[in-house]
Amino acid sequence: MKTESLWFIFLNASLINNFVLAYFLGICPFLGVSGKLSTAFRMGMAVIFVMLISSMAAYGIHAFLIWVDAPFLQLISYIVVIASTVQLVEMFIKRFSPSLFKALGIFLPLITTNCAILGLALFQTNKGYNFIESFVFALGAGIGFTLALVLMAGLREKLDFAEIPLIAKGVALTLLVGGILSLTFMGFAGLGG
Amino acid sequence: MFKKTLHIGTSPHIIGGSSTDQIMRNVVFALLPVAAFAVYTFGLSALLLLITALASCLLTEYFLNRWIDKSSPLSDWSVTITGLLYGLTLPPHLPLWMVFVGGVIAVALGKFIFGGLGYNVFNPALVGRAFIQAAFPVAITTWMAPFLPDRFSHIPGSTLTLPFLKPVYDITSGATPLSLMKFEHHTTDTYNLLMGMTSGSTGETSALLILLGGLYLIARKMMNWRIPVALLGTVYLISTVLHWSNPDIYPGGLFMLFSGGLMLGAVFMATDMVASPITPLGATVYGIIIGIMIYVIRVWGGLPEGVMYAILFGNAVSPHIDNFIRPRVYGTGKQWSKS
Amino acid sequence: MLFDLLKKNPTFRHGIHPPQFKEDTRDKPIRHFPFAPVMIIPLAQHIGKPSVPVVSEGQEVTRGQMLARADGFVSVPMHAPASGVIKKIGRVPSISGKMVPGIFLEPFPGSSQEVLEGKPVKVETSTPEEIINAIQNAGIVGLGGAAFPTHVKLKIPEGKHADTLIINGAECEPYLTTDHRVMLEQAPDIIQGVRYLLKATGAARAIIGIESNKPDAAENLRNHLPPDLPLSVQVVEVKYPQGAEKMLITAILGREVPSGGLPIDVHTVVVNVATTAEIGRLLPHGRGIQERVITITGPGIKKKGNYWIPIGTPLRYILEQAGAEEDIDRVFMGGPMMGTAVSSLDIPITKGTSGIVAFREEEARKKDVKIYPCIHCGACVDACPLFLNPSKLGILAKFKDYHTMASDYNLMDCFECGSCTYVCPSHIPLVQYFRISKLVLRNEKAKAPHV
Amino acid sequence: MESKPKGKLAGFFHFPQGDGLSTDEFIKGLWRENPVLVQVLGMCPTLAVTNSAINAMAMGLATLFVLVMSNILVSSLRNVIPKQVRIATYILIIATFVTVADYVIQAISLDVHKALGAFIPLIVVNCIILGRAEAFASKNGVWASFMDGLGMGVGFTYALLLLGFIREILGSGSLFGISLFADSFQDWVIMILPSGGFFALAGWLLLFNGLKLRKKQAQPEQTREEVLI
Amino acid sequence: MTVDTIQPEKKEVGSFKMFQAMVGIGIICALAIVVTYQTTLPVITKNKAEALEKAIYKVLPGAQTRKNFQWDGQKFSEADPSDHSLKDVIYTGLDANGAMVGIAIEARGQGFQDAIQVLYGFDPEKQAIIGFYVLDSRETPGLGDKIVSDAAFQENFKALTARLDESGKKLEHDIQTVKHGTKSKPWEIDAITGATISSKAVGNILNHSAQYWAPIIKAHIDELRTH
Repeated sequence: MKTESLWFIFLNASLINNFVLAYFLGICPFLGVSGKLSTAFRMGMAVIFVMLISSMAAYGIHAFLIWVDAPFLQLISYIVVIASTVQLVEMFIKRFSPSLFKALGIFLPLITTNCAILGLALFQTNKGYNFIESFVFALGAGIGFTLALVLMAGLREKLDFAEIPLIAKGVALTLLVGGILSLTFMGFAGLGG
Repeated sequence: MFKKTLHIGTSPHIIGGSSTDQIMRNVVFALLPVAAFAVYTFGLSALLLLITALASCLLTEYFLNRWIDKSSPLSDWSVTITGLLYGLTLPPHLPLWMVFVGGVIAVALGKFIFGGLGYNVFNPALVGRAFIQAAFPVAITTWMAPFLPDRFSHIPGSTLTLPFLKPVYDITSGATPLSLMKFEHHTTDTYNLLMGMTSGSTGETSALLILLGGLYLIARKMMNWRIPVALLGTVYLISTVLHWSNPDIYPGGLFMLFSGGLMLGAVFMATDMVASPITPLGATVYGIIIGIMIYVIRVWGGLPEGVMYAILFGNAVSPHIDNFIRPRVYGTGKQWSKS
Repeated sequence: MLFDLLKKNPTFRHGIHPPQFKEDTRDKPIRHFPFAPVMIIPLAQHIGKPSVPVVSEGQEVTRGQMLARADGFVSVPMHAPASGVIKKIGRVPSISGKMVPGIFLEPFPGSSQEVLEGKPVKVETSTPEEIINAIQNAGIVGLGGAAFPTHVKLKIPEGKHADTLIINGAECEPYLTTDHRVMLEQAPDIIQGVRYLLKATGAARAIIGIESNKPDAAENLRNHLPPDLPLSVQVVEVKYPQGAEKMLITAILGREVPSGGLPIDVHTVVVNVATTAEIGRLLPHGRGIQERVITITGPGIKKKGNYWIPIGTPLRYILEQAGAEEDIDRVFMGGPMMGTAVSSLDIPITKGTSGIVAFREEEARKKDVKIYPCIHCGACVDACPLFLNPSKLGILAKFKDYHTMASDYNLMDCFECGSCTYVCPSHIPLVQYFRISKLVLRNEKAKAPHV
Repeated sequence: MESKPKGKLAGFFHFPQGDGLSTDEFIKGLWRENPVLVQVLGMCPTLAVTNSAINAMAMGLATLFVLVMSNILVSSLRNVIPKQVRIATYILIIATFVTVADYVIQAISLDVHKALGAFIPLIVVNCIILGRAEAFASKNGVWASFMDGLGMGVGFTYALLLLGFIREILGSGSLFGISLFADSFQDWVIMILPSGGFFALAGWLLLFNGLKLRKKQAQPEQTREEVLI
Repeated sequence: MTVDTIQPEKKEVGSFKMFQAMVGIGIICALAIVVTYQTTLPVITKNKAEALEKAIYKVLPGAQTRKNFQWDGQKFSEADPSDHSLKDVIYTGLDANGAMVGIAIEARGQGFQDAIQVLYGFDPEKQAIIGFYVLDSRETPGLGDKIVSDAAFQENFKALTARLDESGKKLEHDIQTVKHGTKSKPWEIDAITGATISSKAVGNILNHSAQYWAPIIKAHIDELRTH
């Protein structure tokens, strides 16, 4: 018996338990591509896109694995499917929208090793979401990821012009800002309840 | 005979307006009545708390700056504001060791790490407060009733808790107006809120004194009035409209304005110049965003009070506001483009 | 009465209100100044190519005689400020601190200093080209401080036209009252100048813009308005930098000069009021410019006032005559907002010098204050008349990101009025940063191979 | 780095005991190229599961296991795997060992498995493992790869433990679940919250930055900046 | 980090060889997984069953064994106790004599931080909740997580009325969380001070779940007993 509404699933994935700031999923791109706002935003868009597709794919695989009774293949099939989905999406975009490919292209291969995508697939399975719930969950997760990335990028662009003490330069500073952002997002706890 | 050497320098050769340390000093002045009232309301524990908060912030600033060989960091008064504001946001009988920890965090993490004055992307006092809130959630949500008869003779045991130990409360705790509203659907009288006759954080109870301090700063042009006006206006507007639609669920506008840390946050926290947008329109948008966030967290979220988180969120958004809201530069734009 | 209070004079948005300090000199009529024993005449007193000497060392010259000719269109000739003898043609000290080409002239003591007359130019019978040539020959440059050759502005480029001529009598710089006095004392000259200018530019109307702190000047000019001339007086708000061309155009006409463009792009020509008076005075006699009105003021000056001073008079001589205190510490040529601090008193005043302000040490020290980091208070944003973001520009300059400054934040539009520096509570030398940044970018551009 | 394979299974029979090179492969992961503290890789498990020492330990060991096993397998098959499909193959191999680790942990302790949640499967996308397979194991012999995997794994584990220690001691007043202080100890709840993860790792990085800076203090400023991560 | 390392090929590798290599590795992997799965499965199943039973016996005091029943929308049917993938499963707890002490039901709903997953014991005779256990929660340590341990809070669930009304379709009184110290009715839950949201979440979860299951259990109680 579950009482989570779709709205709560969305808020939960995007704000309350933001993938980056509460689950640390996708920390690598969070630290890596959050230096510039334009890059961060495009990366976020690419992630939302891939998340939606791979979430649907993972839902299908999970149903299939239950049907053939082979739960132990879950991880392997998820990772394979995500990798090939990303590959397919890349080819598809390249074929049909070169401008979109130009904007998102270089991020797509990076997404394969983005744990947020695999994490999404695993979480939705663990939580037993149905198809629509999975979709909403993926959308929320993607938007939350983009939000965290974009906020971080804005702050980092501002901090590029700050007299950071030598000792805090680099990853340490980014982590500290991430920590404060994570504190900030604690304010969303209980939303939708 | 004239001097052999004249001073040179580039224009302008005169400067006007107030200086940074003057602005900061005036903010401190504006906060003093609030602090005094806090001591009057909550007694010795509030006094000790404010002193500890100030001391921890000042000491941290002093030693960290000495460590990296930056000179006279205290003379700009900014850290004094941080210390005072930070202290005013804490519940009055919080153990002093927690107050100290938060003060160190506020300055070290909220200010020093970003390069000190002028570079803190978040309001340092709120960073310290948010840290304490997350670290000691129980202690920071236990409130003391105001105007206890023995408040000037008795220091609550919790205040003097030894470092790293849990506080033990020996004093009547009081519920804040907001938690009364949220969990018991009981709204407090606006007059009491305005005058500060309620329990709450040390410095947030008297909305009136905070407003007066704000008006003083606005009159002296040391504060961007757009931020508090937009913020308070937004909260008032949303709550009035929703209250009108369903008075049982949604509290009224005046109650929302004068309860909790909203007034202190809107007047003294959100207006932290460094962490807020620089353009007039940007400041307005920033105020509106924080206002909406406060309402959402207070009414639909899980916390009775959301001002701190809303302002931190506003701080995080403000670089984007500055990026996207820029005044049209003179002589640019469609109608003035060269034909 | 109440209506008057509500009625606001037109102005531009933003800007600052520095204290005026004009009381000391605004009521002092313009007086003549004695000739210095030696005059120093740099050949480049204007923007553009320096003039070329046409006299030789030891030659005797008459006051008003041409000493050097214009070298091309963007250049003006130089005339003798006094009758005397050319001592030397060589290098003279200048305001920049460098030695520049110039002429030393020793006036004849006791000479009547009669000014040489030339070929008169009549408004009624001259073509616009003739008037423009005459203005160039008179050696006239913008007397407001820019020293840009006036005739260049008047020459309307192909395909453009001017509908309005604005006479700039705003004089927004603190301390300075030269234009104020000129408007009070030389109204007929100004009217005459406007006639020449209207003819030269083909503009349909002329408007004299005056800040509201000079009501007597506005009144005086209104009284002198001839019925046959499409000339009017417009009082504008007291605000710095109201006297900047762009700001005055916006205040009076509501037009904005496009970024990177000139007033003529919005069909306007702006000429300083003292320049106009000079045109009206010199052209009917075919004379060249040999002296100008200068305000000598500041806390370090005892005999504050407005003086006719021959061009080329050394600063030290002026200060001695004006009774400067011995402990003056800073001397500015021009106003305190945009003028230049001089490093030596041996330099001469030039055509562009509108005022001399001397500070003693106690006034000067006010500027040596502690610089704090930018606290994003937004005062500069509220001050910048061009709606730039000096705060962001300042931070970018500090981190030497000059290209972003120009590409994203319109650095090149800044005309260095200094309002941002004036208001900055952290005392960051913003406009100074911008000057350096612009210089760096210009040098870079000059070095870059042309495509 | 490049060893010269003579036969298909050359590396298998080459056990250069006491070889300075292999020791170096091991030691570099501990400090010089520590995956967490120096290369700042594999952040997601680093921050997510280190709210207690036991979780950190379990995660570290699981990663160590996968790292060593996949390194061994990849390096022993390095001459068989065609270049075009190598990444796919590596992922397959890694996913296999992760699945194995997942089930083993589940068998050992359900509680630990529950605490680590989805983060064990997520070892698959830990950049360290794929990174070592691609950058080291695919080019080096089995013994060296084993040492490399072991070094990196141990380095990863102890970095996780450093985080786990500080977070558990402060956040819960205990270590490996054993209470350290009297009951009256005030827990710093933030340390076991997500933001505490950020702060704790940042804290260690600051500490190491500080140590490095101190070492380089004699050098001019320019180079001092370069040593920072 | 791996995508940019594609080096120019020295020699062409035939697709057959690629295929061969992939299949070979695939077989090795499959072998490894299957062996592990087979070895660990019994242990894991046992562990899971133990964990579940521990929880069930906790919420159903006196129970010694349990049975799984699956609800397919029409009726209950006994399910394989080792199969953890089934949905809509409830557990009956039996005492030493094989008599049913109650029914354990899993429920989940939104809490303060994240979803809270609970197991509660329902006594169809008394029509009351008789036990409560938190399976999973991420509530704030020190505050919200008191729902797991707080003794006074647990006391609420010793006998929490969930009686059906006359129609038999819904509860007579909604299960409700009230402010700490104001519990006056048997269907009310006394909240934890300072953790009102989490307490309310528990109340909501129980109410939702009981509203759903109580009528079904009442109508099909025989199916649960006969087995």
